[in-house]
Amino acid sequence: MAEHNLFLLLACLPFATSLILLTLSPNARGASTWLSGLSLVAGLAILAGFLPGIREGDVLRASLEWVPSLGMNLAFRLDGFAWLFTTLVLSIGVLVVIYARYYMSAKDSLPRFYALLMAFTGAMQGILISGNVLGMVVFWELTSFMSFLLIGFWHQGAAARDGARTALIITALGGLCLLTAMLMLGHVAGSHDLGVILRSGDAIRAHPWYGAILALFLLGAFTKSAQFPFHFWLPGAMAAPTPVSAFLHSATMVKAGVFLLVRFSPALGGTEAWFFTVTGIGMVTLILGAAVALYRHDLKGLLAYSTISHLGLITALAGIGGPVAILAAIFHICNHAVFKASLFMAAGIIDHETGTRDMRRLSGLFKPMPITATLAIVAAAAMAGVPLLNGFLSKEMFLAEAVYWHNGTWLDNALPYLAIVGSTLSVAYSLRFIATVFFGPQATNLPKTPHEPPAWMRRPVELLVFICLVVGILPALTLGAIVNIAARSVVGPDLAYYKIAIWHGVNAPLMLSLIALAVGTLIYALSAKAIATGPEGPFLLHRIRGQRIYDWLLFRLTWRLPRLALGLVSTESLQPQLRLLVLTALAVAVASLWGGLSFAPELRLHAFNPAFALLWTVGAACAIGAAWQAKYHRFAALVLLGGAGVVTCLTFAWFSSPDLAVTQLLVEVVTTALLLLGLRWLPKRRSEIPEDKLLPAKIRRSRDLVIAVVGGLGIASIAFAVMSRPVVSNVGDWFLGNAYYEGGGTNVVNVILVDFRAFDTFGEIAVLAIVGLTVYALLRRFRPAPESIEAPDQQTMADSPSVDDYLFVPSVIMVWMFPILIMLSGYFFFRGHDLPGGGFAAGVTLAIGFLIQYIASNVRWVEARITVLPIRWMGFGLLGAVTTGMGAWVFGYPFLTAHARYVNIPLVGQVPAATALLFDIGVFATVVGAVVLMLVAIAHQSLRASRRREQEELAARKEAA
Amino acid sequence: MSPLDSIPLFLAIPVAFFVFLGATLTLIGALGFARLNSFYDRLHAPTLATSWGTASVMIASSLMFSFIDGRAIIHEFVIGACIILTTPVTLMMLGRAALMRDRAERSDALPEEMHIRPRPQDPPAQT
Amino acid sequence: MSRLFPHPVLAVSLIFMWLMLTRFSLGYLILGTVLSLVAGWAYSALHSARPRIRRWSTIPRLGVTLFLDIIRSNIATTRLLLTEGRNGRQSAFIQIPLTVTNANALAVLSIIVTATPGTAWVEYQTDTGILIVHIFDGAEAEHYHEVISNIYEPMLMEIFE
Amino acid sequence: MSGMILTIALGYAQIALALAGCLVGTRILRGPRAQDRVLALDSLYVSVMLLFLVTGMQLGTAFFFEAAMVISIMGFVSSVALAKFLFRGEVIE
Amino acid sequence: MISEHLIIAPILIPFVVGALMLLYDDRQRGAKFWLSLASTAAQLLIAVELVVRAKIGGDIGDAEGMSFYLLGDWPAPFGIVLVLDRLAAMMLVLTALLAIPSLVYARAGWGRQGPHYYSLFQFLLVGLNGAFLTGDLFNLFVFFEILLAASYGLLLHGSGQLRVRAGLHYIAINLAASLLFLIGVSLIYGTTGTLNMAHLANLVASMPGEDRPLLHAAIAILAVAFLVKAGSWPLNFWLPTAYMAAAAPVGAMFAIMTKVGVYAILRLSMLVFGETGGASAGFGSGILIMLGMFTVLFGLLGILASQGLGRMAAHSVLISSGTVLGITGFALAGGGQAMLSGALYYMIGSVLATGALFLLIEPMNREDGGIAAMLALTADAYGIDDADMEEEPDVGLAIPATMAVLGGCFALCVLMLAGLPPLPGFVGKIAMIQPLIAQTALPAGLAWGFVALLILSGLATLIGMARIGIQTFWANDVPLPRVLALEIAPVIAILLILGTISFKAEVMLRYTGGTAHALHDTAAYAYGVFATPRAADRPADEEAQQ
Amino acid sequence: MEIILSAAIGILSASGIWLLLRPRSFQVIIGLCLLSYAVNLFIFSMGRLTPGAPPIMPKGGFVDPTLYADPVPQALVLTAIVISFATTALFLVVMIASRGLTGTDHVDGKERSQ
Ligand code: NA
Ligand code: NA
Repeated sequence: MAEHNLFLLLACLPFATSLILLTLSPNARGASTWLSGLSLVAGLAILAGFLPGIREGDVLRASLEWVPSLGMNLAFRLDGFAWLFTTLVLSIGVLVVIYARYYMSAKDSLPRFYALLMAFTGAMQGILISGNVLGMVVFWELTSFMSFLLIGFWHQGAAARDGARTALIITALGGLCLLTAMLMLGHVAGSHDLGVILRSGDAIRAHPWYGAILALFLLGAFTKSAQFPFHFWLPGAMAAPTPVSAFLHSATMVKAGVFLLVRFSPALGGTEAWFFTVTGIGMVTLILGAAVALYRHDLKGLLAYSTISHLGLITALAGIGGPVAILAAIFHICNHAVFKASLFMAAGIIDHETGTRDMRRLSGLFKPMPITATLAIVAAAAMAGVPLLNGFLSKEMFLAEAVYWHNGTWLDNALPYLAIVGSTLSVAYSLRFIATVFFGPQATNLPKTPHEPPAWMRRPVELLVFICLVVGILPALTLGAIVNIAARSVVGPDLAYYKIAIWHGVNAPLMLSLIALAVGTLIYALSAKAIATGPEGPFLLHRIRGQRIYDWLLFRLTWRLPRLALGLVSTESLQPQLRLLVLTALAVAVASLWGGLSFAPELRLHAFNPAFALLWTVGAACAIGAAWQAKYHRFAALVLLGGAGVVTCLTFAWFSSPDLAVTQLLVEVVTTALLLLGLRWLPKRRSEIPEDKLLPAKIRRSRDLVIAVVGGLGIASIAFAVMSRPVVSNVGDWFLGNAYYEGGGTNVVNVILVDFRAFDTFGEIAVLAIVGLTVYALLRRFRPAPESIEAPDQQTMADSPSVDDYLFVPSVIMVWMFPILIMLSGYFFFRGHDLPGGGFAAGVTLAIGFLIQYIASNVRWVEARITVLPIRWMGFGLLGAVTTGMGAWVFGYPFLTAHARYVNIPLVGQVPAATALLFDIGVFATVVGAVVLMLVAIAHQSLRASRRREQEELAARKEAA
Repeated sequence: MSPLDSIPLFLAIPVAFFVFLGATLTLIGALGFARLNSFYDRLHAPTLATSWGTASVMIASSLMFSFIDGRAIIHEFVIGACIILTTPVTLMMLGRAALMRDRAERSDALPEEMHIRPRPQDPPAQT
Repeated sequence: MSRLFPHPVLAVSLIFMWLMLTRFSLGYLILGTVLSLVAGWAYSALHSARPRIRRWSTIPRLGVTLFLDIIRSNIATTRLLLTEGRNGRQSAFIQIPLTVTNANALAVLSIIVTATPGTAWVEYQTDTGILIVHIFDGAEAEHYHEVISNIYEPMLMEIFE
Repeated sequence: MSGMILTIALGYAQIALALAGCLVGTRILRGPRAQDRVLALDSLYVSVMLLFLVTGMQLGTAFFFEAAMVISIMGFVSSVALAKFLFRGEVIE
Repeated sequence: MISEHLIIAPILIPFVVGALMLLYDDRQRGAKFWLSLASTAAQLLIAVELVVRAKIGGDIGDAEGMSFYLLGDWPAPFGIVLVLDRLAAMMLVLTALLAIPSLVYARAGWGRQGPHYYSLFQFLLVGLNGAFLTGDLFNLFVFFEILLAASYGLLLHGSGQLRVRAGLHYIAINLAASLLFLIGVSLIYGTTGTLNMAHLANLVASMPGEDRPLLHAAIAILAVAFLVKAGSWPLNFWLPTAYMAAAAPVGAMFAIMTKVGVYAILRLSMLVFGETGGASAGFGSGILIMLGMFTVLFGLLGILASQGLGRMAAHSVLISSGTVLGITGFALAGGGQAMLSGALYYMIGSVLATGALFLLIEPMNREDGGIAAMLALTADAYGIDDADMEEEPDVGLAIPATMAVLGGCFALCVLMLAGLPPLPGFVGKIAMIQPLIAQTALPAGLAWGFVALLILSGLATLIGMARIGIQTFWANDVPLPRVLALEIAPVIAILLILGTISFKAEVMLRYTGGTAHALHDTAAYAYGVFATPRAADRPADEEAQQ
Repeated sequence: MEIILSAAIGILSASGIWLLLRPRSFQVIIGLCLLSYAVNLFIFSMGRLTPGAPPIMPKGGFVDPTLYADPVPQALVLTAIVISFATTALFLVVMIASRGLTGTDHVDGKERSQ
């Protein structure tokens, strides 16, 4: 149990540290260093505690339930391989922390840097110790994200931003592929537990999805490990602070990909597809990386390509997949981490102390910084594979695998040759590094005068180089055992102990090594001048730059193409959108009805009435006329609309709906007034727009005409199909039967509105109120077009009579109508429950009463005499309706339960008293408020315009005076 | 059996007459409205409908429903009253709007002397 | 009382209208009265000046004259409309200087003119007091000039001024 | 007998009124001036109102009355608004 | 007794508060804000209580945890019935969770940009909550109109050319869609004689064959109206412009507006065309899947092609809508409950994240000067003679470490929307993909295509957002913006909620799983609606017990 | 009669749709009005046509539902009328606001050629 908790602690420790670091002040340099370092050391201590068990081949497990139903848990699993790798990560982490303390300048917020670093460490460690593949993906993505932030730590530079973004996109793309692969693996294996998946290799390889899984999986691994053709993000990432490069881009994160390859080789490996892709890509990357590295002028660039090349080597080993190859891969992971981290740190020191990393400028640094130089030379020698250093050992093993391992394919046969090319080039670039930087004449024009760095900045390098040496000389004593354990935990307990030795006798690999050293030296010696003055890449190849292709592709795929595509499939204009809407509705309706629309066998038709038909010829003509005139003769269109409206009213009345006829008429009146009020602000259109006569406009119009006709035909035929069908049994019958007995009213429509379905009405008044408010709010910010501010032409004509003169007689009658309309409003209100009418009709009637007064004189005159507070009316109306509805609660009934009874009043007799009436008062008040608010809000714009004109005139007159 | 059959003949004849009269007047008015050439002439046509046209239909309706309901039904006359009240407003305002527009355009629809607004000092002209 | 019923004539007509619309009952009467009160207040808010009717007795006379005139001009106009194109009708504008200036009186006059087919109120100018009426049958111009300025106008002045 | 007389009269009235509506409808369409259209719309309202009353009598129901009344009292409001727009260029100032 | 009426509280509380605030002077914004906040908080509490009730079953009309409320005490299918089931309860909570941060954010400045903001906001909640609760088709129309009307008002809030132009399109399209809605609903009534959804579900299996095409047409037309609201391609071109133009807190609320359309489609299609739909079962599933896919694709392209964050946020709304639409199609085609459960979970997360993103846009793009600059930008030169333009001091304090906080919040939103761990976007996508790839009954091409789109949309989001984020936070030399705590606290709150949703994913998925199950169980829904007793019919002793 | 009404609905819809697809905001608003007439009539027609029998009940006694017009579509139309009135008003105001701010009455706030 203690072990379990310690294990969880190990997993959480870096994250917790990161959070604490975030709270530190940016100046807490010392504290943050100590905190980070100690946290990592604590992690190492825990790992050390686990060592005895690991030695025994135990697998430590711990798990936190997260989403068990998806098979997604934070399950942790520590075996030899994970232990070794985690230890490596944490150890280098400690050194990087120390190094960064001196490397980062005072301007950088060290706590924030460490916080990111710690979070990254936690994520990296998470990948290594995940026991659940989905959990692994979680950490995997997290490393991509944290590395993005770390690369962009110095985001003032464009290179850092671009590098960070490229790294993020490439690795996240890989991560998503990996996620899919893991989900598929989980489906195939029946579990997302890593152990289960690793044991289901046979099932996986036999599954039809194997190819897809492999492809997606490898995409994940290759992008992370910067394998060709995704290698280019790694050099770009060198814009990061050097500690980040040393940690993420050499020792840890980039190794996550190869970790994955090694880890999953039992499950996915062992097939030709695996071998060809993994080893093939690995070899290409090995050679290509090494070749480019030789030509890079930037110190970190050289190291970055060298890293790519070494990652290729490890990948190739994983592709071979045999027990020894796996062991060699693991071993090389460790070795490369050690020497490459030290090299990066050394490069950082050089950069830090000289101010440049350009190898064409650096020269003869041995003299001013002998210790650093010595350390770097040893580390570079390890990178080149010089005997007695750790790099030599694992490279020997690789060469041995290349020579001795066989599966009979052409690639297998080519392996030794490819390996030797890679090794040779790696010797050459290591040599170039040493020779140009430390030897030759001492550079004079460096930005800073070079000298040794602070001692503690060098300590991590010293330690790492020391390890290079110790491991190189005493491999079996140092790493031999643990590498064996690690390999066994990957390939299985059957693996025989492999003794790593310096001396295997004179054999092919040794000969190859020596050849590589010799040829490499020769190549460098011959081409040193050409390289120093040439482009940053081998012959012809330097023109093909991964980054540039990537940029080109990214630009095309994620910017140009989407914009082009959107331009083609979308529009910002309204007309095409409405056309699409109409067409879609037509399409779905036609699709649903195609071949299925049937008319009743016996059409249910009513006798033809000529009067009705005659009036509809007027109505139809008006509708068509309105459509025809709406562009150039708005006023006419408005009148025509009124004509169509009145015939619609007639239809409602004809077919037994007096309520509808009344309401439609009232609304018609208000709508006409509103539209007229709006007409004032529209541009005058006296002459034809010339474009309207051109062919495209005609085509547009004909097309729309076809759509309109088809749409009209469609809706007409649906209407006819339903109207001529026999009546289906419907809820209306129940309403008819129960309106009087249950709803206490004889006008069923009104009883539905205020009782049976009062909730609809409740919502409807809310809509009215909202629209009123919106209109009001919008118009307070109304700004008329400049040419509309002027008074209309009619008012500016020389001989135009004043409005008071015009309205002198009419206004008298219009004022008389006010009390009449109030009476009428009351009439509609009180009889609504039994006969046509109701709160809505009453409200609109009263609002029309107000409207007439506004028309009869002017805003100022009316408002000096009557004050309507429409928003208050709305507020009271809404509250009245809702409280009436809630009143039912008091009696234990649901909202809006109506209560009707007859009250006997002396002399008067039976008087109906229904709560529905109260509800209707709410409706009435809201309707009055909303309609008046809208009318008045629009009407006030004319007043504002005229007030503005008056002010301007006044100002002009004052100026003149 | 339509409700119309229950109306006694002595009532049916006046009802029918008034209905006929009202409808015919309205139709004649509409006919004139469609045929007349000048706006100011057309201004007269609808008044046939709004004066006796409406009135006679009102009377007919009132007679008939008073019989059906067995009590005096006179609410039709509210309609009549309102028509009488409101028609002038429309016609006055339209007529003057038309006059102003015709004056502004110096339209042929107006006789020459109507093109200028009478001024306070002008002696009233007579036609 | 005048606060409660600012316009008694109006109130009574409104109640009458209410009772025409509804059926007569005490309940409706009360309701109608209350409503007419509200309506009266609303009207007086707009029109604080109380229009006063000075001579009630002229009203029936006016009514009868108008009724006959309406019938007469209905017949005349119908005839003209039916024979349109063959009767050589010429329409005309007439200008009638009015002495009545009371707005209510003018409103009633406008109702009279409008209700009488064959005459159309076209323009009334407050500054000149000139009323322009369009006459459907120009031959009757003299007659209508006469009727308006010598019959209706004096009656209206009797009633309102 | 009375039923027949009334049926004929009302049937005739219906058609006559509808025809009247058609005739004024032509003016709504033809104009020629805006004032003609407004006047025509006003007349259409009146025709429809009378048609309501006549149809109500034909069917023996009083339920057409409200609609007719609304036209008689409020039909003029649209016409007035339209007329004022013609005269002033705006409806409420 | 109170608990019985709790179902309707999410509609009535904002209604009452919204109406009440109309009686206040417009300048009493402080009071209005606190009233609104109290109302919204109460809605949240009640919604949570309703979720609990939906989980364990209510005391009235218990049908698998559903509760019913007969408005006006009229029995179904005649009266209108409110139905509280797991889905509705969940949507209520989601609405309230989004509303509170948006409201608080508006307090920092937007609430002052025009009159009656808070009332409109409350009415928007009325519409949303009502749409989620109602069990009646026409009532659904009414609530749609409420929420649309309020959204028109809120979209136009602050005025200005951009907003008004976008508003014109938004309104025109939605008006046209509303007409389609009416045609659809009335056609349903014309062919089946009912408006009650449960009744409709009961009737559809036994419909005569000759009426079935008409019903299909009705629902298809209705669906077009819903699809417009849901932002489905090709009916969604208005959406990015409108959402982008809206004021930040309004944009945040809009994140859930599309989901109302999705909700309606999900609800209605499962009820009518689910397994019990007889000959109509599965109607339209194929087209729904295709539309979902096209919508995701469109959103994906849009995110990549966008230059501004607002437009990107709007397109991510589309992606989330399209995803849920597509999964609805799969579920309708018989894809099972698991993926629907995942989609619902994903929807919760994506709604909240897009909401947070909308709230971030404005502080991120604010060059300097805080609210004052914003006011200056939107104020029109003409007609500021009104009371709503008076200068008020900024409310609240500016936050320290602005860039870090903003950047952190933005990054988390991106992680969520791109479907990267550890936020719910990741969990949700896994919860959808797992059943999609495991499902063999579905056409493999569609399922895999959908999976690919899900993954690619995440990548596109990442690419697009990273581009913008880098530009804003890394490549910008402008002085540090002044951001108020009141503006950033809501974002942080939403992110915390997102974290919790992710952390408690198992609980959430169990809930959404139950929801998906209930959605498939049409019979329980219909039974519950009809079995609900009227208050008047309840025996006296039972009433005494309550 | 059913044929006349169907044709009327069709013509109103066609005119409305045509206007809806026009570029000027006033055309669109007139189109929306015509469409809402059409839709209101459509809803109304879904209850089938019943001339001369409004759903107004006698006070008491047995009611034969088949004799009366279906009240439900009427109630729906009433609500629809109110709502479409409100939204038309809103659209109108947005239309004039847009005209004021953009200087044009084109629905896109700019002329096509621009
Ligand atoms: Na006359
Ligand atoms: Na019926």
